[in-house]
Amino acid sequence: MATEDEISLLVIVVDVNPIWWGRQAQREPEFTLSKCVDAVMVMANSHLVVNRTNKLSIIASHCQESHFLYPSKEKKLGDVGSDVSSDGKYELLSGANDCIAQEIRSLMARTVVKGHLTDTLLAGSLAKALCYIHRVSKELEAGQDMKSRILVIKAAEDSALQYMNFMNVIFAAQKQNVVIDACVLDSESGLLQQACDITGGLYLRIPQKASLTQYLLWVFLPDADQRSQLVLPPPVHVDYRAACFCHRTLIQIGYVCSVCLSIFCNFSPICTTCETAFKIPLPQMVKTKKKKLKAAS
Amino acid sequence: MDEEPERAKRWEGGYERTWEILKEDESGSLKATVEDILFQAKRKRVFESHGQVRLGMMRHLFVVIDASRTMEDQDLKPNRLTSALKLMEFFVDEYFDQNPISQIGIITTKNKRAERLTDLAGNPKKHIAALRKAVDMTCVGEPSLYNALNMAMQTLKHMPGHTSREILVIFSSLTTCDPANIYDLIKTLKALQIRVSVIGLSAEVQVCTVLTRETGGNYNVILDESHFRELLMFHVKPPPASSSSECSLIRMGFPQHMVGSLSDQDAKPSFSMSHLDSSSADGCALTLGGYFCPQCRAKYTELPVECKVCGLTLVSAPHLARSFHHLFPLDAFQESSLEEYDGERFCQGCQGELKDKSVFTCPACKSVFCVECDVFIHDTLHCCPECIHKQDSSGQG
Amino acid sequence: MKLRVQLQCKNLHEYLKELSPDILDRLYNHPATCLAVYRELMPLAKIYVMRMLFLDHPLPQAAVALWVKKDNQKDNDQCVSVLMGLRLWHSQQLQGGLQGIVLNPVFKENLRIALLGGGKAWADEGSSLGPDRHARDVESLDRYAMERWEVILHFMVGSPSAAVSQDLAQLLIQAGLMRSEAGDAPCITSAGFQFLLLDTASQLWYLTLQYLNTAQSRGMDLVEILSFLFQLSFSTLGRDYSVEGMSESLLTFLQHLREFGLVFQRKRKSRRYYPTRLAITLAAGVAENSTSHVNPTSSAVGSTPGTGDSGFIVVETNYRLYAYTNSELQIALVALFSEMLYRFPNVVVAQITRESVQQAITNGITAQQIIHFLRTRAHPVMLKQTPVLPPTITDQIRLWELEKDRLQFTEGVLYNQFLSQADFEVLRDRAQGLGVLVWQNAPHRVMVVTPQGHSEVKRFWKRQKSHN
Amino acid sequence: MVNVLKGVLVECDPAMKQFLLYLDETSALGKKFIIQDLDDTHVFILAEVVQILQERVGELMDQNSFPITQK
Repeated sequence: MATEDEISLLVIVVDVNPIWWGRQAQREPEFTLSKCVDAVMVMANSHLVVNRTNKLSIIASHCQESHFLYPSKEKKLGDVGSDVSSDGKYELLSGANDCIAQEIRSLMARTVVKGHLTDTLLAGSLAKALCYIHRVSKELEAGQDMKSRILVIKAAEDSALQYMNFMNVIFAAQKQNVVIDACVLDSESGLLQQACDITGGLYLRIPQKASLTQYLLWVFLPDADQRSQLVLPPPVHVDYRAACFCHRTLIQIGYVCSVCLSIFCNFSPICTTCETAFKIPLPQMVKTKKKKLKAAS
Repeated sequence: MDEEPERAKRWEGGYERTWEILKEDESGSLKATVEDILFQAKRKRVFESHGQVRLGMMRHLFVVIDASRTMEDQDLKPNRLTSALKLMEFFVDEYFDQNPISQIGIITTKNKRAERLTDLAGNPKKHIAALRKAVDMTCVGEPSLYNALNMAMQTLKHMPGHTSREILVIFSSLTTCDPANIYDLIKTLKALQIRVSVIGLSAEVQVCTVLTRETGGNYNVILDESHFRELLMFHVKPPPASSSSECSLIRMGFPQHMVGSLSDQDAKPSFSMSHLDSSSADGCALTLGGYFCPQCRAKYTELPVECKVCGLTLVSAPHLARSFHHLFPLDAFQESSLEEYDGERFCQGCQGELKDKSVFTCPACKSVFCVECDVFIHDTLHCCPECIHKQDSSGQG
Repeated sequence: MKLRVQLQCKNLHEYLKELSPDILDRLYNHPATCLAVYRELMPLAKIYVMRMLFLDHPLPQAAVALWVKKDNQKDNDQCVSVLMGLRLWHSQQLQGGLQGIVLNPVFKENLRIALLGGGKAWADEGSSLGPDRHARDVESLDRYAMERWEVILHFMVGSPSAAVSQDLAQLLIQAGLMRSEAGDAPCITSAGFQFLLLDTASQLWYLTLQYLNTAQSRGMDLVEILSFLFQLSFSTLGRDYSVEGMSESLLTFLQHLREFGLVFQRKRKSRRYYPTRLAITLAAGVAENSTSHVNPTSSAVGSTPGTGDSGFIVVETNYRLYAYTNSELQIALVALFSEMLYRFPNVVVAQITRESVQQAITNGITAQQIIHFLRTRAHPVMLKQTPVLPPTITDQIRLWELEKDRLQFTEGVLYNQFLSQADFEVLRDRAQGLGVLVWQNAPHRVMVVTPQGHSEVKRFWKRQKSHN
Repeated sequence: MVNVLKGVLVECDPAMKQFLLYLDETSALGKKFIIQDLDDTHVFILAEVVQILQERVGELMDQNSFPITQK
């Protein structure tokens, strides 16, 4: 009769980018979006049964919007009408699963893909997830604790345009003590690597998509306390090199504008971001450096 | 007290009748007004962000902590010193969170002398350790504002022109014991563009008023501990850069983190350069991995740091990204009453039902948010969750 | 000669461990039981089960041991022994002679069903009956459950208005919570007092365990009612279920549950029933079901379910206690260990004194139980501070209990005046071997044995003497 | 020769033992009741006095305690 006062909230963000999944269906017909959603549901159900106090939310990250699959805002689970369990599944789970299936169907049917909008809006989904976590934590009663984490199931490529928002979200998560985990289906994601590294989550690119369910249950189901006991995949090597604002190439040594912190790979007399003119030519700057050194020593 | 030193003193104004805010409704209940006050309190925390002003992003800040006898006063619990040091720990954490490429140094003043607690440096751990140790410090004698400011100035004047030079004084005493004319020093500080701000723990002092007015800083006197905290937090945000400050491009290194594994033949354990001068034995561990300076291959275990060998500032990209939200602040959301709003009754952020009497609309994407999300988005997230979705389509479409 | 009886409350795990393997295996035939058993496992064991849930082949034991870090090997061993003890894991010989492990196939099958669906439905849903004209909402169910439960507690403290069925009264007596002198109305025992101070979930679980212990003597099938109980605990609050297809003994069981307040049935012959919050918290001991974040009515997170008061006691460092309640029962409970000062319509003021606490301790209540009572029923205002109760109060209550413990009595037989050290040692070692030695002092050649062991030791000594 | 005596073993703190010795010496319970003084924390006593002894100890505690609260 152990009373676990601590609530564990898991927010799963699923990348449902229609372009990527469309291509995927052609590449590997045996692993489609519906297979992936099935795996996510198994993960979600497993999380819900681990403890009675566990909470769940699932967000679909599309290229036009971020949609809450569960809990759905239209339908309240209190008044489950007709959709009762018809087989041996735990009622609560079948209610949740029906809700998820229904929502994702309506989402995919509703959205029409316009040619040029192909990036998954992951940063937006994460931002919403953080808002949701923030609200749930505000609604707790006195004396209750909550641990929250976000699991991202990522399919499509990173979008460089989201860099700034993505970083903001990561730092907000770090401040709120929210762990971000990432399960990457396709190409490595530099942004998620940084997110996991900064918030202390797990990053894993799975070699076999078909065994997604097993990867989720083995690696991502245990919460932070249990992870300290288990042997898990080692942390990945995170690339913290900066990309310059002018050519978007990764650089090791660069020039940073003292006013707006824009990064450039070459010296230029004027900052293209904030339009500040730099008065001091290079040699003089080296001199100030020396001075600084002297002062420090 | 900042811009108008001639303002009427508080006791000269009319007596504030705080209880008159409370109003009973028909049934004699105070619930409505109490809820209103709570709502206002929630809202208040959203700071007004100053639009596109140039900010001093690279800051060099000296904090002067008064350690004179008056710090033993118990009007803050358990006493002024302990309370101030505790808040300082929090301040240092926040400061480096918001100003990742800035530096801080701490000076104490007591017994007519100034003492350097920590040097100007960019590693929060060292400062916090020093602050923790300082709790046992005895508070004796009078402070010396002159000596403390002078000591800070000696270091700050060598800092490069593009950085913001600041001094923050936590001043508890009502007196100062100075070896020379402090007004001369104020002139020098002004000439060096060092901004001095003061947080007073007792009462307003004329010399501080002049000091802050001349150097362009703020002067506030605390009301209680929570106000003290609020005033300190005000200094976490980078200040607007003075118009005459220099701008420059700074050369920086973005070292990669190398994870050496024992199986790797090339990997050799090495000392971290930053530990060479630290006397503590535990810091001098041989490690395989670390950050290597792209210019001279010196190794460091932590970023940000200034390379001891070639003087290059080493940072990681997230460090720079952490300050972006100061540069591109999110516009304040427009408040409107719930009755006037006719749309889906759900907050776009947290999906919760809109129940409070006000809703907040993002001016850019016209999405609606609840109070909690409004505060959270502006204080922590720094970007509008809906704009991320819309921005993309408008940017490309 | 210990004067107190400690109320023992086993958890589900301990209870299951004592069941016979045969019953255990049959229990795992129902998805609800599997789910309940799974949920009560320790966190690491839950992971172990999950990792093996979708594996069809046995795993080598050595591989499982590698799942945890070296420092946590102890946790691993503990997990393995728990899982083996519950027969969730079976050992199997692998090809090549390695020791392998496989998840109990019945358990695996049913846990998969619970998670993913398949199989047949747990119970007929009420929907087959059509909508209920007398449908109940969650609030009225809560109220109902609370009323029923309080009747039982009232009956225990002897309130004249409370009456319970013969079966229930019998159960309370069998559980040792009440005692009945021939012909007289039953009265409460010291174990009963301790019982009253438990939180509702623990009370319920304790009583259920007692019920289960006597179930077989009532001619009920343990597996059947346990499965039903777990099934109830996973049902949805506010929904109706049908009694269709239930056996005769289950229907009797349902009537008992109705009396406990675990289910609501409008009439005895009604074809549908509603589980209450009490039933749902039964197997978990935690108040909340996970749908709460969309269900505003069930906001009473973490409160003691069924009592209606989410926490009403404020204790101050000056030993004053304010109980914001108008429930006679709660006031009576508070009065068990405190001195009532004033009574108002919605609050009573009491004083915790040495006399009142010692009175309670003489009644068989422990300091720990009093503190637990105060903590679990603490007012939300109190919950905001840490620790919840002022340390002065908790320390003092414990000290008052220790006062009673300054003398410890053990009945025994003293052996002294041994002629030689060797004689003493022989006899002492013998007593020790028999496990009857209470105390000994070698330099003084004195020892004390229990009265039960005395005759055996004496006989040994006689033999020993005749030998020499 | 081994001597065998029936009774009750009392385990207590040294201060409490002194109190027991005092009761014994003054025959406060009407008679001597300590069969053997074993060590600092143990004495062996007559079984019949256990009840009355507990009452006396309770009285001692009552005398030593003062009301910590005022009403």
